[in-house]
Amino acid sequence: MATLRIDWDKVSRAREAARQIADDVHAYTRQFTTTTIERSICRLFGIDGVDPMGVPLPNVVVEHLVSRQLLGFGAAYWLGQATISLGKEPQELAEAVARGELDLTQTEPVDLFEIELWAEKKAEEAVAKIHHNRIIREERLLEFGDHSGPLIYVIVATGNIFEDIVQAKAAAMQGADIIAVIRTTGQSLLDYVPFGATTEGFGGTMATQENFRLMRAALDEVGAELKRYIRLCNYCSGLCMPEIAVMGAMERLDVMLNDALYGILFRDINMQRTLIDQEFSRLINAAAGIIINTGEDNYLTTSDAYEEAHTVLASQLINEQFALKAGLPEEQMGLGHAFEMNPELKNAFLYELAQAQLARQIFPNSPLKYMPPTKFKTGNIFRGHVQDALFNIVTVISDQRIHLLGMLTEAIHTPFLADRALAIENARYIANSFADFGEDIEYREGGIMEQRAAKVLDATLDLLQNIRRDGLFRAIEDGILAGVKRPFEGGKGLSGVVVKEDRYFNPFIPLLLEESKAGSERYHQTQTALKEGKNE
Amino acid sequence: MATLRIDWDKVSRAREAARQIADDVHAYTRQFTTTTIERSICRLFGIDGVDPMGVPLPNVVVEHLVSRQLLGFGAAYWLGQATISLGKEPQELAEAVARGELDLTQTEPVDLFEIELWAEKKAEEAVAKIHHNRIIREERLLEFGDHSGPLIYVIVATGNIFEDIVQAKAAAMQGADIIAVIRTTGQSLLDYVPFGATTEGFGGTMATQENFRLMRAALDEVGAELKRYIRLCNYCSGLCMPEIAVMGAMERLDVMLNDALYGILFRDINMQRTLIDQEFSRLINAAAGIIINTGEDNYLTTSDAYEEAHTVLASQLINEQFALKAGLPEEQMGLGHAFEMNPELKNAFLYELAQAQLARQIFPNSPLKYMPPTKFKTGNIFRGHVQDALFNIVTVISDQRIHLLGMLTEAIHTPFLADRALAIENARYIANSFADFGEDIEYREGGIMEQRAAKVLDATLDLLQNIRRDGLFRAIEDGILAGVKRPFEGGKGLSGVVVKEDRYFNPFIPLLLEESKAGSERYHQTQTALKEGKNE
Amino acid sequence: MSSGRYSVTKTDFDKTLDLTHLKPYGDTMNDGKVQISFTLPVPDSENAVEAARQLALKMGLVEPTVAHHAPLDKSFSFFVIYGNLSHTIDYTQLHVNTVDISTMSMDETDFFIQQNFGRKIRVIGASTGTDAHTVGIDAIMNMKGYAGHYGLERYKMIEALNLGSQVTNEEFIRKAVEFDADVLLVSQTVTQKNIHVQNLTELVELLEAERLRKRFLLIIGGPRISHELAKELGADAGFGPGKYADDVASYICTELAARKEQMLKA
Amino acid sequence: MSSGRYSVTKTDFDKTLDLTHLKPYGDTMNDGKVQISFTLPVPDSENAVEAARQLALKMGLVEPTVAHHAPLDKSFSFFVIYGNLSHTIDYTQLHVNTVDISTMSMDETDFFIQQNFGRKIRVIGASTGTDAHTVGIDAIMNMKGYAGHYGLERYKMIEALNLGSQVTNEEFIRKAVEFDADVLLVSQTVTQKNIHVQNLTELVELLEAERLRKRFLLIIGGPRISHELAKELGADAGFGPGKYADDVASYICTELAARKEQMLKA
Ligand code: B12
Ligand code: B12
Ligand SMILES: Cc1ncc(COP(=O)(O)O)c(C=O)c1O
Ligand SMILES: Cc1ncc(COP(=O)(O)O)c(C=O)c1O
Repeated sequence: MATLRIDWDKVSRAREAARQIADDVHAYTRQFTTTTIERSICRLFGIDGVDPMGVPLPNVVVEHLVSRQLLGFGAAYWLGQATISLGKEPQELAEAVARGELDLTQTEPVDLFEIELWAEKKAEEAVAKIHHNRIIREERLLEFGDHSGPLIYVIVATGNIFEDIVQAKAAAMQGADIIAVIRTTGQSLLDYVPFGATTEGFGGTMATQENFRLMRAALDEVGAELKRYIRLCNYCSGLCMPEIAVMGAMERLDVMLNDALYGILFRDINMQRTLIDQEFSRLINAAAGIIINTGEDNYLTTSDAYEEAHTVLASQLINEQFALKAGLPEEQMGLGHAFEMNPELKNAFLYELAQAQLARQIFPNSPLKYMPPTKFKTGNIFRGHVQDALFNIVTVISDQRIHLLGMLTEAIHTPFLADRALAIENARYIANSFADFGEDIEYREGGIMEQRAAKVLDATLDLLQNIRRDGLFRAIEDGILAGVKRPFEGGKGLSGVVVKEDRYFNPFIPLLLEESKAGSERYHQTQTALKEGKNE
Repeated sequence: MATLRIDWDKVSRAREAARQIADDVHAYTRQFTTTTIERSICRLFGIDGVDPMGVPLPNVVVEHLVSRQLLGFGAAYWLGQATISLGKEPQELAEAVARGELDLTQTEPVDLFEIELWAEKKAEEAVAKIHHNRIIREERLLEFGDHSGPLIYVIVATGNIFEDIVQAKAAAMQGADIIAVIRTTGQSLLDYVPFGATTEGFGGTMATQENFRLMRAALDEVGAELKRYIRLCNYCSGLCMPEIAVMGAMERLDVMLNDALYGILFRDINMQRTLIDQEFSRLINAAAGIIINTGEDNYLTTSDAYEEAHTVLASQLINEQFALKAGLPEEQMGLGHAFEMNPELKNAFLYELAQAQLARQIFPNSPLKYMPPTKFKTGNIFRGHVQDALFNIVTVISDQRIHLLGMLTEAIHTPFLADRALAIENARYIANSFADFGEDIEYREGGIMEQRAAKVLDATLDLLQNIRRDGLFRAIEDGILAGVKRPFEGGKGLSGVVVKEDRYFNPFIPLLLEESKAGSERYHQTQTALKEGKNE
Repeated sequence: MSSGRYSVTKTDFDKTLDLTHLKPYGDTMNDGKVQISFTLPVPDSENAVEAARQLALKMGLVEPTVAHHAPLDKSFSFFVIYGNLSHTIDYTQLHVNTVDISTMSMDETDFFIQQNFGRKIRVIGASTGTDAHTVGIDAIMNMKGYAGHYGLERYKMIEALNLGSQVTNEEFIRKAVEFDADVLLVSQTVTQKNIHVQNLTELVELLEAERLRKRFLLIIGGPRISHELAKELGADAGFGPGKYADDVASYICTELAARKEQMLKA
Repeated sequence: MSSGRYSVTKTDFDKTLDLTHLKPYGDTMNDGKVQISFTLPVPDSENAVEAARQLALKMGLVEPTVAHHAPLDKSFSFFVIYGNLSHTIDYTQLHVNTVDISTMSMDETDFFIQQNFGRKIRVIGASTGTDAHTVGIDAIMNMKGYAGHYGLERYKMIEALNLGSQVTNEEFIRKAVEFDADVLLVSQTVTQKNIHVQNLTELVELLEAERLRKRFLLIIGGPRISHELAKELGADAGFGPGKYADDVASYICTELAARKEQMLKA
């Protein structure tokens, strides 16, 4: 791949600023837990199902603790105590709570050490399940092989999981590598996760564990037929980040959108809440071997892509640091960016390529998620198809990994079966036609593209230094990203933030970190082995 | 523009071989005139109109001479003698011949010198008209300016000149720079030029002088409104090359398809006939300041573009030499090539770009005519639009001049109004997005593209050396171009070839050459002035 | 099948434009050419092609050509069809509601307001319901504007308040009363299952229930909004793609001035 | 206009596939989604959009959306429309003629001919009439073949003669008799004004007039040729895009063998 000359010293300084920004945030957020983190601990302990009113049992349990103002000890604490003293499994306890037959905080006190011991054992079981799923994925990828270059990513969004399955299978047949099931509008604002298979959604389908399971099974089936591992993607961001991460880990999702900044800016979720949630959700994603996708691309649907390109890079650098804190290795960091320049802009292609190239070079080991043109799509499907072709070219030249295909009907409706097929055809045609183009050219020294990249990098460094000075919270209050201002105490979900008590503990954190580390080591060993295999 | 490293020594040797090939052909063809050359002399002398049977008067006159086996003296000779001896204008004489009232060969003999004197004077009048048209074009181009970069060329092909005009005006509004009126199928095989405005055609419209005039007027009108000079294109190739060239010169066409090789290979026109015709037609085009377009692109619609790319370059080099012989300067040599690789071919884009770049660098001053994908277009209009986008990208990167737009409906019908509008939108979007891309990259030394260009150049040199050895006639008999074999004495039109008698003369040749030379000098002066103006 | 299907006679239709029988145009007046594409939930096969062709016939196409067919999957096939539409429209009988106002520049609008009202006009806007798309309403309202057209916030004689997105109808009305707005601007981007129609109908009903409808000039906008639709839903005007702040501002001041005059007369 | 036009009630159609009422598919069974584009010879305007919408209604679209409209010129406008088609097709009642032969490899075909005829089969081909497109017939006949399928000239048991293009029907028949062909291959690419139908009809009529029709297996091909059309025009088989020499050769030998058997029986 041709490369742009980049001032690497500036890159290091920008990275360092981002690290400090993440540190500062972490120093604050570590003091808290949230309702959804505790619910996800319940889930990991095996609590599932809904009460007769349809309220998920994890919510029942956590609300129960909240109402007693005792959530600050953590769900693990209370469940551990109750399990030990009553000799019942968490699921039974939760059901009893739901029936109003049990007050978890009123069971016989047990020694903290004993609770921790129980919790650790229980947590190991859960992490073993996550590990098991991870191994299945690894084995399938070894068996079928995994192609290099961009992975074709398409969405299904019918609202009906069974219809989604029809579309997803067709897309896999046509050549899709990743199927993302878009979530129904507004689910990210629900402070619980719906339950069961669902057939009504709006611009997308409910993210439920059963829906995950159904789609996973369908993709495994078509994958076995095609002898390809088809990856499944869904969304973490929102008020239930860690819970959905748990569901994804349990049902072997492969990619998950996970970005607190997205929630803050585009869903008006309280910044404290979601940044706290993000960390635990990323720990889970990391351990599950799931690639996260961040949402920087969205900035450019709101702000101008030419003027605000540096905010994307700045946010990618911050997201990288947040990810590292959660033990998420580079190979699972699908940092987001997008092709959203105004098509009327002269040399728009050069600016897009410069930006994509910059991201690629600054995050050489990350499976970058590259989003197609959306904002400047119109009802003119013919021009739209050409916009997507240019996007596909940039993807191939700059070797992006997660290639989210544009749809010619982007401005009209969520994709029809045929739209997706045309998009895949477009992408494959380009990938084949331009296969080695990125290798066969060089960027002119000091040319428009290099100048553009340098300018974006400069602005990024500036921005990050400012954010470091003010702190991320303040920067968001000032509307520094995507021009959206969000108050520190505003937005949804702040009430779910709870100060951790001294005795608070989360038994999963060390186990998940260990699992991530081991998984990443296996990944690198495999990669090396594959490379050596090729060289032999 | 980025450039490929090319072995210029091989280019010189190839050019030298082509020169010798053209010399050899010329040594043979100079011995002959043809019926259509003589008819075009009649036309230049002002003979127009049809007889009551609808036969054009130039045909009447020339058939009259043929039937007496006296055409070898040339029409100028007989018309001159008759004019002088009868004191009537050529048109009156022709009408008399048509009525059967006059035998041109039976008028009072006149001294050859006197005939030549008359012919020269008469010829000067005609060339003055051509000159006048040329000046109008030059003035308009100076007044409105002429943009650099690719000229957008679209076709109209309704069959009805009045409907064509509607379409052409709309296309001009949308941004077209050149309008080509496609000729009705098979007109190239007619050994006469139809007369008057026509409304019935098949895959195109009749090329008649009246149709030329109507379209020219329409384009001048819309051009005045848009403050742009809209160029008009039509076809010379076929059995009436020089006659149509005369019509084009008279009606101020700007671009004409002119290629004997095309006629030989794709219309089975006799090779001797059309190579003789070609020379005089190019003399006329040259003097009229008309850019010729050659037909190498067609080879690739028949043969495989990857395997036979060198035949295109070889033919371009031969055509260049033929053009030079006719006094046609580089700036009027619209040598043809095409984007016709199989879209399933890996790295097809690289091969296309390498070829386009090669042509561009070998003919740096020629307004190359670059043809869009046609053969691999299917009824899948969506994919077709993307194929055209890639073609547009190559056009812009390699700075082609005459940019013949592809149509998404190429495999279905001659273009609808909307097809053309979408094609223009596609081309303009690409031109703007990639504006400086060609400047901003470099080709990797020894990369796939450079290797490909070198391979094509090698094969071209080989081929030209073989053709030089065998002679062009023999090479065509052997099917060396487009895999089509044509016998020396086969095909249409051989009977129209006539050996020149000693007294034969064509008064136009020196005048046309002079006009071309003066025009080309003006052109270069203007270019230099414009450049200096810019630099000031 | 009748052999007339492949009629070889030249179809000699009248080539003059007749607005009472308006037809699509391919490359000849009244040729009726249209392009169609769709998917059928059956495997790609000659039978599927025939089904596609017959559907085109039912749509009113004469001699449809299935220009492209391809499998999308084992049990779906895709088609591109061209043909000549036999249907026509009497164009002279169409009377679509349009905003018939000539657009003024920002300065002209400011001057007009100054002259006619002597005070600032108060405009409140939002993207209502669950709709989180703000780019459209921002394009109209924000200082910066869109595509080179400054937004209402930059107008000297307009007081503009943009509430952003996901504002409920109830809250929107409450804020409008609080702000003492003259004009309400509502943006709706998501149209799936006609949610925009539902949202806007609800807004109008709420306004009417609270007897506030006449108090405001109600303007709606979004990618699928036309003036025609706006009127039908009970709004005063609707603006879709390609309309900018200057169009909206011109409409606002002209319309408010007209209303004022009418009131004075009455 | 009825306000039902913007119905907000969810359209709850039956989502199970019913082949007797086959409908286009967008993203849900029976949603009937189709895409349409065309040009109208009127200026781009809200009236033009309404005309486009009404044409779509006439074509049987329910709730059509004009997703795009743009001027192509002062007096032409272009539209892209999406909507739900109300028409259906009874797919179970379609009986299209197809070539039902499983394709053999070149060697299998050669072997089959050897076994069944013990002599070479003689095939003559051309692009007839004014048609100058040879790529199609060459794809089938030339040694080299097309898209990885060898042409008939390479078959050991086929004697193939390709006359090239622009061969008149009369000359084609004359040469066929001269060559003592078993099979005639005719390619037709140009279809404007149905010239291919005209050409092929004339060929069949000429053959019949000369009482030669039964002597040859007559096969036609080209981008707009289907087996159905071929049968209708009086040919024995038709092959369109995506068909290659092996398909044609398999058909030829199977069909000739069947005919031979029938003859022997009679
Ligand atoms: C940007 C965008 C987003 C951004 C929004 C960011 C933001 N701050 O607004 C993000 C990423 C957050 C987003 C999210 C979603 N989106 Co969205 N999004 C788009 C996109 C790409 C562009 C819209 C846009 O900004 N256009 C540019 C503006 C300037 O145009 P405009 O709105 O038409 O405005 C003009 C006129 O209409 C008019 N106007 C507009 N409003 C008003 C108001 C008044 C008063 C007036 C006078 C005029 C006026 O003036 C403007 C200038 O001319 C479109 C696709 C597309 N290309 O259209 C999808 C699209 C609108 N989104 C869609 C969907 C489904 C969603 C989601 C529901 C997806 C999901 N399942 O999560 C979510 C949820 C959003 C929600 N709850 O509403 C669908 C809607 C389908 C449909 N027809 O219903 C679309 C069409 C994409 C698709 N094909 O699926 N989206
Ligand atoms: C190449 C080409 C040319 C070349 C032909 C070179 C040559 N040696 O053949 C040249 C440049 C000479 C040419 C000229 C013209 N062309 Co042309 N041409 C094409 C083009 C680009 C490709 C056709 C092609 O080769 N396809 C590839 C082959 C392999 O596909 P195929 O023919 O379908 O063959 C397959 C099957 O159909 C089948 N098959 C075909 N024949 C047979 C026969 C038998 C017996 C069997 C069993 C099977 C079979 O097997 C093949 C393999 O699967 C098409 C556009 C397009 N993309 O389709 C236009 C096109 C066909 N041409 C067109 C026109 C109008 C012309 C001209 C009339 C233009 C003009 N006004 O001058 C001229 C005149 C030609 C004439 N008199 O016939 C139109 C036809 C419009 C219509 N529907 O009627 C098209 C569609 C372009 C357009 N949009 O305007 N053309
Ligand atoms: C990072 C991220 N998370 C989540 C989403 C979707 O969020 P929601 O489900 O709230 O629409 C997006 C949307 O593109 C995203 O980029
Ligand atoms: C050089 C040249 N001349 C003429 C033509 C057209 O010839 P005809 O009018 O015979 O179709 C072409 C077609 O593309 C061409 O390339």
